[in-house]
Amino acid sequence: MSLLLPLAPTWSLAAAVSPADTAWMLVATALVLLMTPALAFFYGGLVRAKNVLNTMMMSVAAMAAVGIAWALVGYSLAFAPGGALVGGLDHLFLRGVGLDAKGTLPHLLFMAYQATFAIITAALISGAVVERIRFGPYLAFITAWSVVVYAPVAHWVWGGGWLAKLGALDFAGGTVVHVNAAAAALVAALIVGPRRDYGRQAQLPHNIPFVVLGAGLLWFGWFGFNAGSALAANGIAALAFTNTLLAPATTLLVWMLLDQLRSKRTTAVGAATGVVVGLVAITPAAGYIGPLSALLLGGFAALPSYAAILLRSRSALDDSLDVVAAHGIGGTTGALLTGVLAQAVWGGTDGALFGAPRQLLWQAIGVAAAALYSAGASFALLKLIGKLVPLRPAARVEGMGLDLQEHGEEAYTTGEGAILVIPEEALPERAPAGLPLPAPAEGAF
Amino acid sequence: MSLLLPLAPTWSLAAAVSPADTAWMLVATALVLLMTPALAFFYGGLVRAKNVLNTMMMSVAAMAAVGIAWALVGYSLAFAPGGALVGGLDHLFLRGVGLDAKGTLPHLLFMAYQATFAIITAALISGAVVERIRFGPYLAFITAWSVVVYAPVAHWVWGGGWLAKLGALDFAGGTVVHVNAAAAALVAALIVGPRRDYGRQAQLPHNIPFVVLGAGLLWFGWFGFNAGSALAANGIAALAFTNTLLAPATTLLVWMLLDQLRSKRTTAVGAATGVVVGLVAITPAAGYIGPLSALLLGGFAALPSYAAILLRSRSALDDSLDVVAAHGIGGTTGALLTGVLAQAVWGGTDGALFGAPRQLLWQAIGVAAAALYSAGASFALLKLIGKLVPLRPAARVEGMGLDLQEHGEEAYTTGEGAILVIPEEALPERAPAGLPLPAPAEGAF
Amino acid sequence: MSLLLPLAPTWSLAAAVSPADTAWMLVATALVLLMTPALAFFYGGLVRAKNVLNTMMMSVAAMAAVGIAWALVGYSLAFAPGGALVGGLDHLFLRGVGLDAKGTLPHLLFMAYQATFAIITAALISGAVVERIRFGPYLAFITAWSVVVYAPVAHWVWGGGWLAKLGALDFAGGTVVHVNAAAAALVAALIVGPRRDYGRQAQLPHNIPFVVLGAGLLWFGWFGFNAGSALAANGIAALAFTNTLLAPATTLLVWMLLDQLRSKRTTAVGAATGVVVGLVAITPAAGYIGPLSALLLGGFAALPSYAAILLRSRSALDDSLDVVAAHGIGGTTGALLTGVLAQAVWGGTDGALFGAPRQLLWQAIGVAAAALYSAGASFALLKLIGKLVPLRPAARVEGMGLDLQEHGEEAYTTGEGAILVIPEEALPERAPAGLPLPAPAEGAF
Amino acid sequence: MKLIVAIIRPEKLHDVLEALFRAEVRGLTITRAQGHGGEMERVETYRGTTVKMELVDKVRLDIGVSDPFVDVTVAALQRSARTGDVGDGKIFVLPVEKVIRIRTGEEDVGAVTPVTTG
Amino acid sequence: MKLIVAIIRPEKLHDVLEALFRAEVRGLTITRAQGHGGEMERVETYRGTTVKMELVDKVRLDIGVSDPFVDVTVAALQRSARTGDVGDGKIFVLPVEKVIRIRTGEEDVGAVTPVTTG
Amino acid sequence: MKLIVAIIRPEKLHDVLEALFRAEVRGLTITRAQGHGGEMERVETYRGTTVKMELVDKVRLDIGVSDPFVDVTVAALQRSARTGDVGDGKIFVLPVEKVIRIRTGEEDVGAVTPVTTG
Ligand SMILES: Nc1ncnc2c1ncn2[C@@H]1O[C@H](COP(=O)(O)OP(=O)(O)O)[C@@H](O)[C@H]1O
Ligand SMILES: Nc1ncnc2c1ncn2[C@@H]1O[C@H](COP(=O)(O)OP(=O)(O)O)[C@@H](O)[C@H]1O
Ligand SMILES: Nc1ncnc2c1ncn2[C@@H]1O[C@H](COP(=O)(O)OP(=O)(O)O)[C@@H](O)[C@H]1O
Repeated sequence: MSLLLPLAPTWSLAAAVSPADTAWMLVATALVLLMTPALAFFYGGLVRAKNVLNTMMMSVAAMAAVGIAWALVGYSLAFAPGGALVGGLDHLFLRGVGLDAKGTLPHLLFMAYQATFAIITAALISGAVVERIRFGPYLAFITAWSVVVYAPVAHWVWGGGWLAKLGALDFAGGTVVHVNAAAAALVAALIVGPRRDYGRQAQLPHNIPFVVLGAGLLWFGWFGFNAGSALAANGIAALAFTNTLLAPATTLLVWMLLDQLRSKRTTAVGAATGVVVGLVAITPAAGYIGPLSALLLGGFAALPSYAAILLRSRSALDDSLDVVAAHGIGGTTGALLTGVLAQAVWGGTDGALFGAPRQLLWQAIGVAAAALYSAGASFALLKLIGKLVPLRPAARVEGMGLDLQEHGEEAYTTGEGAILVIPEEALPERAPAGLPLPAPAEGAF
Repeated sequence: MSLLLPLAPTWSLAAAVSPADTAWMLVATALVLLMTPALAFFYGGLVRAKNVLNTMMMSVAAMAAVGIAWALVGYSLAFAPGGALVGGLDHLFLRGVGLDAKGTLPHLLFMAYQATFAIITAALISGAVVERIRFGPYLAFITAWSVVVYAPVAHWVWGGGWLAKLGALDFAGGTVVHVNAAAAALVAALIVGPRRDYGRQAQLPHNIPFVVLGAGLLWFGWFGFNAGSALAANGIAALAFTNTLLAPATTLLVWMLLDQLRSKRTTAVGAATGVVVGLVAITPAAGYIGPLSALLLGGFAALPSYAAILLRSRSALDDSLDVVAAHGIGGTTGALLTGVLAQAVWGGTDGALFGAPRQLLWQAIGVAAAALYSAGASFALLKLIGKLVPLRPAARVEGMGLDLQEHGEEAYTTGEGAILVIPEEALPERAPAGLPLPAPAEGAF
Repeated sequence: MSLLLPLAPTWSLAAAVSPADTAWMLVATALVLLMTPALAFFYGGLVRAKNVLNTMMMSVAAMAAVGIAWALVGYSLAFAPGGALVGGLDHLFLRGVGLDAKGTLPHLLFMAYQATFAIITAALISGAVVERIRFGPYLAFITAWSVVVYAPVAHWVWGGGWLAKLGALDFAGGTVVHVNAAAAALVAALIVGPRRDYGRQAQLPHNIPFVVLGAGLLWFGWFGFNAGSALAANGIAALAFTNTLLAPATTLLVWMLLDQLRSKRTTAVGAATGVVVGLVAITPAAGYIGPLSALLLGGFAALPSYAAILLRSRSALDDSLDVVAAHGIGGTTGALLTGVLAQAVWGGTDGALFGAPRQLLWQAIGVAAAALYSAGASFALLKLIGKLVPLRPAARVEGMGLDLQEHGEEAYTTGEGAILVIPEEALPERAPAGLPLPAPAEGAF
Repeated sequence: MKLIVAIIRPEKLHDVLEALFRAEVRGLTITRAQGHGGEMERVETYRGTTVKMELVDKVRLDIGVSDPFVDVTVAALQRSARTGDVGDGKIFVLPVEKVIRIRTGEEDVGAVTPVTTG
Repeated sequence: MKLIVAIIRPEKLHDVLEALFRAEVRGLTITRAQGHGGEMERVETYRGTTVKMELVDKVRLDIGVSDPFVDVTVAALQRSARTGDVGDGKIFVLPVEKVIRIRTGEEDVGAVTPVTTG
Repeated sequence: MKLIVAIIRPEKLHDVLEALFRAEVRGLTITRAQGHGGEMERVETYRGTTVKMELVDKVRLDIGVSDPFVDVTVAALQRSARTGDVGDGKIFVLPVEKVIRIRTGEEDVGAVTPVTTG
């Protein structure tokens, strides 16, 4: 009780809370939360059946660990009044975060909305190290990362930090979310090292419909991500929404064309990837550029990411699910094009194409700063964790698949050849109902 | 026409309808409806492949039968003005339920929102009797149960009945939905009896990704369930929303730790279960307690349900998908902790920890009353139905799986060895297009 | 830049935009977009495993091609001020479509909402020609169709065209969407011709849970489709919402009864189909009829579609996934019953049952006009495309499944027997990281 | 007694079953298999990765027959499973020492003559 | 050496494995299969289409045993796999020329006696 | 003619195929199987239930070879499938009375020499 009392709130419902904005942001928050299970399917379908549960758990567990870390610490570091580099400690343990208005929203709802961003960002990293990192160290890493890296970078851009002051534009997180996560993913892939059979054996997606499902739900949730970043049910939200519809459409179209040109086949995995790349690229620009610009941006953004995937798969870098190509390159393309295509008339400031070439520089600085800080801190965190516990399982475990060793389960079982283990330990308090089972007849009553 | 006319509405659009609240509750209702297909996947993944369609149909069919029963009868018994025990008949056949305001919502929307609760509550019961109950009797049971049990109990708490008067707190249905369904599930499992191979053979989940999908969609939908129970887009909704994000996060974390301690493996099925238990436990408390309390409540709620699952699986009680452990124990834990942690300052009345120990008693009375009534009435209903038709299929059918016998389908087929049956009956009215097929060439035109 | 500048918007945020309506319509738009991936699963589960990716891509690609065509051309043809038959060119390339109000919504949001309708309508057609049409010609067809057929027909009813003037009622698109798509589907099935093994070999759904998932997500998304068609968060939206809950419930119930009568089995595929038929049938009526009428309409609508499926499967018409029976017959039943059951007191004009028999005629004219125009134009488009490229793959490809040939992938792989192909082309710019792989050790750093 | 093992194309299974039933061969067991032979290899692409699929889906039939039935069975198989393209499959005839029907304990010829109930 | 091939009902696999283990037969390989024999045909319905399923799920066991073990193995199989209804399956005993344990290169009898580690 | 049946670890399939191709053995059929032998048992947990998995995933290869090829095939298999840990699998060599290539009707040696098209 002593823990709870000092935090007891003292506000009355502020008049400044807008019911309509609250209505929209309740939904937007739910939509962004859904993106994490969606990611579990996008990633889970891409790995082999023996690692699908492990891969899904890498996203699911982020909802627990990162969510809690955000509420207790991360939110304060990102959004409590603070300096240029990091927020203050005023909101530690949600102190002062209640139902009074932050903007036009109940403060708690704003916190919850931002929590869903922290969760999905951390979960994105997993794609670079699937099928070969131990679950415990992974979870420790992304949780620490969400506090040490994500929260400060969010502060830089959205919490009034130095990038906000500089004027770097990042509507919904091209830099904060995607470049940031991709830099961590790159470092993680390098430190953890490639899968033992990488480059020797084909590692094929075990369930492509799951990949499509994940991409579909990601697109759906991304409307909350981008249009929700307006933090209100207004025209900017409508603009961001429309751009989130149009940009991935052109990315998808161009991706299918590139696939067709390269291999005469428009792959479904490619289509799902193209959608995600388009969503990533429009993220920083969504509320700042017009819809025609969004069509252009989406189409253009396909090229560097497509090339990056081709290069990566011929390289020794086992960024297994192409986090760098999709989120790093895609996020960078989007952030830079925001600096080109932004228009004051649509709600941003003008970009390079509209008379303010300097904006491009601010964008580049934002990307570089986030990438460098994230890479450096991720390196330090992973090295530290790697000192304490091994990051990778034994070769035998990796061969058998992580589902069995880390989670004690198989994703798809028939139960054939499974023998029930009767627990030896007696259960005195329930002995009468215990084993051996008195095979109860139908209608036991 | 005579049926429709007397019901013709006579209102004009009331000024009291709030567009913002309507906007949120439209979405909240859709979210709660989605929970029923989500449950179909949560449950469907946990059974064996030969019973997955049957298990899914147990949820899907509830959307038809219970939805209709609710509109015609149940809604009136729950929410029409009435006595302490049951509502009146004023809204029978939706009489008087139109577009004028009930609170700040169009009355019909309030009815629809409550309908989705009735549907999911009835569908929850199925988890206790999967893989062995005949489809017809099952559907008859849950439909009758939704009218005879769910509607009155909803009236007790939300319709102005005796529990509301007593002051029992149940924000979104810990008692009305979860304890209520679990009591029925327990009785159903006992009356129907265990699966014939229960305790002899391992019965493993056939598709754990489906379980994860179900849990993910349930969490998503549960925001409509809990935050929608504020019936408005306001601070209470924001509070309930945030608690619905935080409480399951700690339940999930604690559940993974318990798994780790017990078996050195953090199972994915366990994670999905933990999420659901956390969601159940926060349900009665969501709009009454602060977010830090929600973190505590969520973490604590893992313990009794985890223990209950261990005990159940060592007992002769074949509550196949642990409805009692997850919803009964989880709902009871949540209801009691609501009585402990509620704070007037967050919108409820104070609980035991904040000076009103008596609240705990009201909570216990609420749980006990709902459980006893539900158990008793379920017993009577199942015995009655069991007198009319057999509840269980023949042993051979149970062995082959219910999909084949009850639904005439297999979930996953290759079509190998399937021979088309040409229907003997002639189809005179369409003879020219009928069989035998004149193998049409491409470009028939 | 010259392309973007003339389109630069000149409005200020209009006072007429309603935040609450905007909040609801942001969500409604996202919900309708989700229907397209949902359809990918509904259709994808019904085909054989060798064609599931192709079938899913037929929906996914519509989000790209039709979405872009709509923004650039289709929207203007449907909704720019124009004549009785087609809209004008004022909104070509989104000119004049900005953030000022169209009704109470930001104009762009209205455009985006309508875009999602165009996408799903075009994707519906694919069900008639799955497993045997080449991907390129298919995509060309539906894209052209969305401009040449969908946009004008939408104009007739919703854009102030001749059907609107006539007084034909179509709340959310029974005629514009479902009858329209079904007529195109019928023609496409006839021109493309039946699958080579149609009528000789059983073609069974490969994954019925996917079908259930698709139907569940479709129902969820359909709330955005029907209740969103009120274009506001008001009583009409609530009415449409409630009807979208109740009508499919009775369709589903009646469908299960028909299944039970016919084969003593209530199939899950049947249940999913019944839900979709109910949703289709209530679409034109959703905001015009009372909830009891919706229950009647839903129940009745099961009959003609059920019969149509039985007839079709005994005929030579390989409308593979019964687009005609579900959307054509279902949409026609709904459109006609709208003319019977509509009530001015619920927000429409009165139908035949309430004193205005003529309404039934307007409805029939609407259906007939849409069906005829769609069929004729589809015939012309497909013949044209068929002149340029073959519509069908070689028999061998059809036998192997289209996933391999058109998309170069298999939906479910184990990777066994897959040999990595080392690309011969050198990658000079990345030579150091290139192959042969220097099998990097763990902890490469 | 012989055990005839046939590897065929999955798309031919339907025809093969029909041919066998017509030849009065009514007991058999099938297994899904994958084969490698002289067939053209399939190329698939997953993101940047291109793979050659060395294995092609096949169906394996195991048919226990009494000696006089060997030739008709083989003939029925050959007729119905043939397309003429590389990849049609093989038939192996293996010697069997004993066949037992589990239900009755009948041996050999008695064991492989099905009792129809359907 | 003999190779015993048994086709059984999947729902009996559990009992069969238990019976074999009790009979000291501990090395075996199983495959999921589908069979056709005298069993009643199942009818399924998919939308308007009604199909007869000619094939029923079965499990196939391959058990390499030394000659003295043939009879106990067959007996264990027969006892444990039997339900008495049509469809119980068959047992084939095939001659084997050689068995090799891959790990050690041991041949024949030595090759089929498992070394337990668990 | 002989039919070589090998049970191997799935993770070794890649190496085994390569070794066989290098030994000029190019016709074969594989089936996914599950085996029981001396391997350590795996324990899995599903909610409160703990189960021992008695069966381990394996791959079965069926390779029809002419008599002179038996030894090279067996040697290639043994070399490539071996890890040295319990569970590597077995090789059975079965006598075959006749092999037929369905496409051409060729018998025996002629039937098992693939014609490459790819
Ligand atoms: N020696 C063999 N042993 C076992 N199976 C074989 C052998 N050769 C071919 N097969 C099987 O037969 C299939 C077709 O053989 P292939 O040589 O490609 O065609 P064909 O028999 O028409 O020349 C292969 O995919 C494989 O499953
Ligand atoms: N001649 C055969 N060759 C191979 N397998 C067979 C043969 N006859 C039956 N089987 C297998 O045994 C199963 C049961 O056989 P069936 O004749 O139906 O029952 P029973 O053996 O009880 O008379 C079949 O499903 C099939 O898998
Ligand atoms: N007697 C047998 N008959 C058929 N298959 C067997 C037999 N013994 C072992 N196997 C197969 O070989 C695999 C490995 O055998 P095991 O005895 O565990 O290892 P090892 O051969 O290395 O001693 C088993 O999983 C099983 O599939």
